[in-house]
Amino acid sequence: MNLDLTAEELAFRDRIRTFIEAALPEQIRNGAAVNVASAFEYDISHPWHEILRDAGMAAPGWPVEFGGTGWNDVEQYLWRMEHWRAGAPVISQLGMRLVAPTLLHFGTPEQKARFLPRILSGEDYWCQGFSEPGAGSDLAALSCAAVRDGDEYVVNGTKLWQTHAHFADWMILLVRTSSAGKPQQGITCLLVDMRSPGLSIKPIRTIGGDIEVNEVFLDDVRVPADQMIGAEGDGWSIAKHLLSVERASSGNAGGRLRSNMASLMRMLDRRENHVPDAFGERTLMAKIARRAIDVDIVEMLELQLLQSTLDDHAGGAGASVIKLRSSIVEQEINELSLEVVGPEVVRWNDHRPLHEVDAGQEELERLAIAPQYLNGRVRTIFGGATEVQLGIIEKALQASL
Amino acid sequence: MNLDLTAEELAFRDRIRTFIEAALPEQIRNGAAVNVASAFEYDISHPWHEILRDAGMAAPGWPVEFGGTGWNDVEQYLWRMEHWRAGAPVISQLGMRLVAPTLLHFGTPEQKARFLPRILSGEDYWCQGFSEPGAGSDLAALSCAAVRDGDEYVVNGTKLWQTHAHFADWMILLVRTSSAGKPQQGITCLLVDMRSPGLSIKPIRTIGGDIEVNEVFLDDVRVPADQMIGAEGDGWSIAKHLLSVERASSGNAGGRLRSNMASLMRMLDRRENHVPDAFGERTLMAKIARRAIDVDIVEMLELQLLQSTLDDHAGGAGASVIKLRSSIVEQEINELSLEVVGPEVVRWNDHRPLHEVDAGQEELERLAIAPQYLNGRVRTIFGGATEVQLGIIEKALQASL
Amino acid sequence: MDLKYSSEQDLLRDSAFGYLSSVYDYHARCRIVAGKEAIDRSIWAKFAELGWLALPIPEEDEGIGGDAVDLSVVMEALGSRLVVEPFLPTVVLGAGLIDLLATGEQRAILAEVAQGTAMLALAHQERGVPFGSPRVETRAERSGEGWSIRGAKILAIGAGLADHVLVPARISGAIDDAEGVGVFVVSRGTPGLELTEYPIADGRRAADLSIDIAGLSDSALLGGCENALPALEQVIDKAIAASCAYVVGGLDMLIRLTRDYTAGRSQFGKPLGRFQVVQHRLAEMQVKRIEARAAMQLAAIRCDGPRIERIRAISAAKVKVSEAARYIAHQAVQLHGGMGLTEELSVGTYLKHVLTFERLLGDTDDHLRRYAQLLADGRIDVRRGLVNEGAEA
Amino acid sequence: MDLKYSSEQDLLRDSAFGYLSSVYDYHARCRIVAGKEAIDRSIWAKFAELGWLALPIPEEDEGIGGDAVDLSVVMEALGSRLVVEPFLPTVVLGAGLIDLLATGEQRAILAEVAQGTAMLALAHQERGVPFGSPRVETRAERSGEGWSIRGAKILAIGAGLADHVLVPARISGAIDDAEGVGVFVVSRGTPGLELTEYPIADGRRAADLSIDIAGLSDSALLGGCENALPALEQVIDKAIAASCAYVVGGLDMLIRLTRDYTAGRSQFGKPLGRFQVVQHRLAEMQVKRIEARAAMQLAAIRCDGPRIERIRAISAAKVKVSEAARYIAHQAVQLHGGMGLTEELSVGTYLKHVLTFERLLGDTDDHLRRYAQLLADGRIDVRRGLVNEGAEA
Repeated sequence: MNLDLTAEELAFRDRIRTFIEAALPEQIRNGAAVNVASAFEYDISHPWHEILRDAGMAAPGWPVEFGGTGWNDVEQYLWRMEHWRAGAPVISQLGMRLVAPTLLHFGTPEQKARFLPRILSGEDYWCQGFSEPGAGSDLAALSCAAVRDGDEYVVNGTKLWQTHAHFADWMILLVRTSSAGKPQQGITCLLVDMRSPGLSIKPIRTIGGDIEVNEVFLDDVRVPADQMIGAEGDGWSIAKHLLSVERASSGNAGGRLRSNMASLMRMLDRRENHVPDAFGERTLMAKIARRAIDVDIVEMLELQLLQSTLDDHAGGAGASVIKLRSSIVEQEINELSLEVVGPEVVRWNDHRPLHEVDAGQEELERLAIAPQYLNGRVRTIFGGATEVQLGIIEKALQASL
Repeated sequence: MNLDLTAEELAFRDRIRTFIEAALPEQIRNGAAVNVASAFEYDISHPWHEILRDAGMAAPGWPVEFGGTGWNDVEQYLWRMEHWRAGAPVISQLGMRLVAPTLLHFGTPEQKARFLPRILSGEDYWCQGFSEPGAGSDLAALSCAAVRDGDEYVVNGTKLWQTHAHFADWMILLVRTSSAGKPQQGITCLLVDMRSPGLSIKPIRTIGGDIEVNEVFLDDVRVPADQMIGAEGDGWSIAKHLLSVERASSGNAGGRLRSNMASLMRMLDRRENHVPDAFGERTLMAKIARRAIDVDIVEMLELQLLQSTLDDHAGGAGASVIKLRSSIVEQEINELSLEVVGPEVVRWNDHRPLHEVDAGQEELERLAIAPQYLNGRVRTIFGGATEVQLGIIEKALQASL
Repeated sequence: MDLKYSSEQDLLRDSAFGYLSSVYDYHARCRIVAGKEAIDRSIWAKFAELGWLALPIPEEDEGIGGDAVDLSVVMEALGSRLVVEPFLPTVVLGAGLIDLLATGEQRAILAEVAQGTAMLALAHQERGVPFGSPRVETRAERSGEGWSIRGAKILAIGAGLADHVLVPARISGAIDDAEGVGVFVVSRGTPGLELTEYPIADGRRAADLSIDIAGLSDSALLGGCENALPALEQVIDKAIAASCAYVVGGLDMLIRLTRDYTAGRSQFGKPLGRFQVVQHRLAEMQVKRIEARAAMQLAAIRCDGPRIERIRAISAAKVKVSEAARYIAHQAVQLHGGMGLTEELSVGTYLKHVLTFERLLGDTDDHLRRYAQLLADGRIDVRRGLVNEGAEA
Repeated sequence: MDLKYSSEQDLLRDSAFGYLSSVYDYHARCRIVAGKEAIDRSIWAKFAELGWLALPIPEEDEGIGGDAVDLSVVMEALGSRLVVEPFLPTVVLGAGLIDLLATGEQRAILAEVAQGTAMLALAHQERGVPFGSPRVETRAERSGEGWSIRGAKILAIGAGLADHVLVPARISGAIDDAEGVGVFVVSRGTPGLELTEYPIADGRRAADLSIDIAGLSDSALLGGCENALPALEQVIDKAIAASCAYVVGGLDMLIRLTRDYTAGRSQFGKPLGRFQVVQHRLAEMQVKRIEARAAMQLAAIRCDGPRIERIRAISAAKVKVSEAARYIAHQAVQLHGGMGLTEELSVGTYLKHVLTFERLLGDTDDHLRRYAQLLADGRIDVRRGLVNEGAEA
């Protein structure tokens, strides 16, 4: 066993590190550093998307014929690590990482041709329409209904927690087309133009002060039937596939956590006029060590997953273990950051996005710590709550030898 | 609100403190300090029982006509605190604190006259016969059966976890006399002479190396019907009453925990040749502070229970909160004691009781730390496991306003 | 030994919870916080009317002469609704410090507080000074008959509202000396006092002070005292005890909200509240709340007692209440799912208050260190129980 | 980058788990521990036959020349059965230190170890010396052509069995100097070497050494080296990595035992394993085991690399494995109910091993401090990932 890069991999790493350093505008880097919502702000991630697109590197994971780079798993891993290291934002989370893989797997040639190029170019920005007020972790309970009417579906219902729906051009929507049989049956997947008549959006403010998620109301929204993915009733298996892709790709968690740790260390270095108190300082350093160790181990788990050795020991639930641990470790780093900054972390500025506030970058980074902590509580709730992951891990344990 | 003692209470406290200091032999105190089982060894607690009996103070909680002292709740509390403070053992756990209250509440005048004086004098030593291999926390599942045969019951079955059964003269036994109706029905409570033909005992060694609990086999054991408490089928309500007495009296937890902390502080003071490492020492002291705070709060909860104000805020589950917390805090103190002693805590001596080992008291106290930690794991299992207490507390929360 | 509320305290409790539940629901609080001053002065007037503002003020100063337990009763009620009006800075910190130090005419402020006509704030925090440190960089110097003061303070809660700000400043000695510090009363509008006000995470407001004042009158120095740090320590300890009560009031609310939400919300075909892990989580929250409440009451009882026992109880309470509050608020958010993370429900606002509570007036590590020092010095004896054993023991 | 076992390692793993499961069940272990020597020499001979004892020994010393990952494979299997034979002291510590330091004739011991004819022990611990401290009180002095040694050591695991004990002693310098320490090979029966043997909590045996030896030959000093502390640090780090693998092997067993016990045992009318809190507890145990296993593998990979990255991985593993092991062992006992607390089941014995593992070779705080020091010195950069980036980075 070893953790060495080959000469080719090293050269690749150097090449992309150099590229990112040269291509990433300071303004975007600074904005990303004070991003307090879960997803990167549209006005940070979109310009970076355009830069990557122009460099032909917007969609490393896609097949080459659709604009992918042809990089292997290790190269994609290095690409993501270098992103975090440089402080670059993650682009077009929904379109690139959820919608595109779904289209690639389930879409018709026409759908691929119609939608993929516009995702790649950044022309279309996507959101998801899965959760509902009564169906969060339990998707099978969804009730937003679509009725076939000629060549169209007519959709009525309410969706909740649509990240960046207020920026989106399209939504990947789950609807109920039949209430017969098990609740998992009768779910269908549609692609909806956000400008459709009858569709309206209510932004929801988070406790961190951000407008990131929305409630989306569909009132007799008409969706052409050729915007259905798969067949009627295929929605459940499409959603399951998509969520497993999401879980597996929720990384590069190690890189994200390292970037959180780097921010914490910056806070530590910047404390002004700190009366030296050797014991308090060293106590804090031991706590930081504890978190640094956790990050090392999350990264090791990710590398094991990348090398397909993790699931041997996790009964196939490796991605769940990483999701569970990385979300908790992130929250613990956030808590420690509060402690590192000390009393002044309670200062609050209501304006969002925070990078628009007229203040120095150091002050903005400090102002970001409390809302990052607050919004960060979502990590153990969304994308499969901790309780759901534990259930998956236990089932895998029971099924293993 | 205040935590002041009245002048009378102070005088009482001084009197019993002086009494215990004078009456407690060093040998018993030393033995108690290295007691590694859950209950105090018979050869430590019994001589102390005789001393207290001769002083008329063996049964403070009993009615005066049966030999009680007539002390009020506060006085009994102080009595127990002073016991822990002095390092005196707890006497005759089962007889004094479980069998006697049960007899006082449910027994016939004949039963009281027959059994109570011999419990008080120490002539009879008691054990319980509740748990079974298939019925631990879930007493309703018990299957040890008794069949009426004239003036006797004939008992067949197996009991498990009988503390000190190998020293006991009598056992308070729960048996199934009917399998009709709900499993809680058809349970009956009998008092069994441990010398009865057909009764045999298999001692069980704990991971701490002690023989403290036993398996008890009953093979056609004949029990006179006048040794039944209450009527046939009353067993469930008797057991419930008895367990609630046990839970409420599982204190004085505060005193017990303080005595654990005192032992930890002795270990700290005694470390030989310790290279001063200010940071390590202070880190340890902060951990000790954490545990000392927990002890303060458990004691405060006990005082609130004593003053009947705890249950207002715990929906009647105050005793469960104390049981849950005191057992966990005790385990955490045990873990910290391992850390305080350091590597040498791994030294092991197999002989039990430990106080018989030919070594200095300080060495014995150090040898006691690891087995106390190991056996101490029982605290969250027996007497109502943590999981059971959480269930009780949640039910109380649901029922509260 | 008496751990029951007196009948007066029971009445006070009923009245406090009753009044606040009628005027201070979450939406009312949101409206108040969004307002210009971020407080509601009519509610403040009602506090005065109800006697709450007079509670800890001695009878001879036109107050009620209540003790720290009385105060904890009101604080618990205020915390259950996350009341933002400046009760802590005005009544506990401000009036508390004046009561401890002030003499003669200076004490007249106490009556103004009691009547609701004056609000106060304490500006003791300086940038980067750890909890419990005697370090004071702000300097006061004699100038003629009066004083001039120069320095800077941060995070003075409620200072933007205050009619008088209390400013500790060093009169003599080195920057870290335990002695030589006095507390000055600086009234709103005093030339050379500049306030920069800003919100803090839980919606209350604080201010940073830039101080360059000349010609402050001699009577501005409370009690003429040049050794005020012990009184400052004492009043901060009282504020910690009061803050603990405030948080504990919120924890009760959080647990009820979570219990009721999980009872009503179904997932995977049954109410969340019927999942065993949710039930045990609720029970763990309840256990921590009950412990926090015991710690808070012990702190209130010890507030006015001897220093060592006071510190023992106050630091214990800060540690226990912080731990309980963080756990309960996190779990409340978690069990509310996404809804707990929106401003539509009050849950997240309690979490925001817990965030500020944890960081202000010394964090958990600060208080563990303070407690550990007393243990190491043998001034806390772990064998000693909580019951006061009289002089002998 | 390669995190898969090689095919040789897969074979080794199958053979190790296979052999031990056939001869080393819990009852067999109990019998061995109760015996006079507390080991089974026929099993040791089989270890030699299987090549395990030769595993880390260089080929030129008649060994196999395996790396730390090979070693971790065997250690994991040994730990799954809590094997008491002195593999760690003989092969990892003893042969490991000889390999690092010995020259010429001294290396002949390695072949004896490989063949199973010599057992070794390392006696480095002195009373009250913290982990990582360079303090060595035992003194070695030149006497004619050889050496005399005086001092005392404690807690030398397996020393009672050892044919040769390795004894670090100070040759020059002050008691805490980083240099001036050599390691001496002292053979069983050397006059002036007194061993007091005793069991430790998990059933293995250790000994305290009282040393007053004169006339030890010149060749007793390994490699003639008077600056052996770096090698000692390195071999202790290897032993920590190996111990972590041993513990992780046990954790897998504990989780299976607990899963199967809770599946079979009914309470309140259904199997314990169908209670959601039990299910989630099992999942938490599994998560911690998987993390511990990742930490253990990282430690094995880093064992032979540069010092800082080695320490980073070794201390991380000690911290993570300790935490995981304590949690898993506690919960395994808890979920077994009373049965977990008896010697009738193996569960408690794993807990006893966890107890010794946590306390020996530096505890969690020691390792956090070691890691924190490197962080504070800027020698660990939290932005650097685990992948070796070559010389440039």
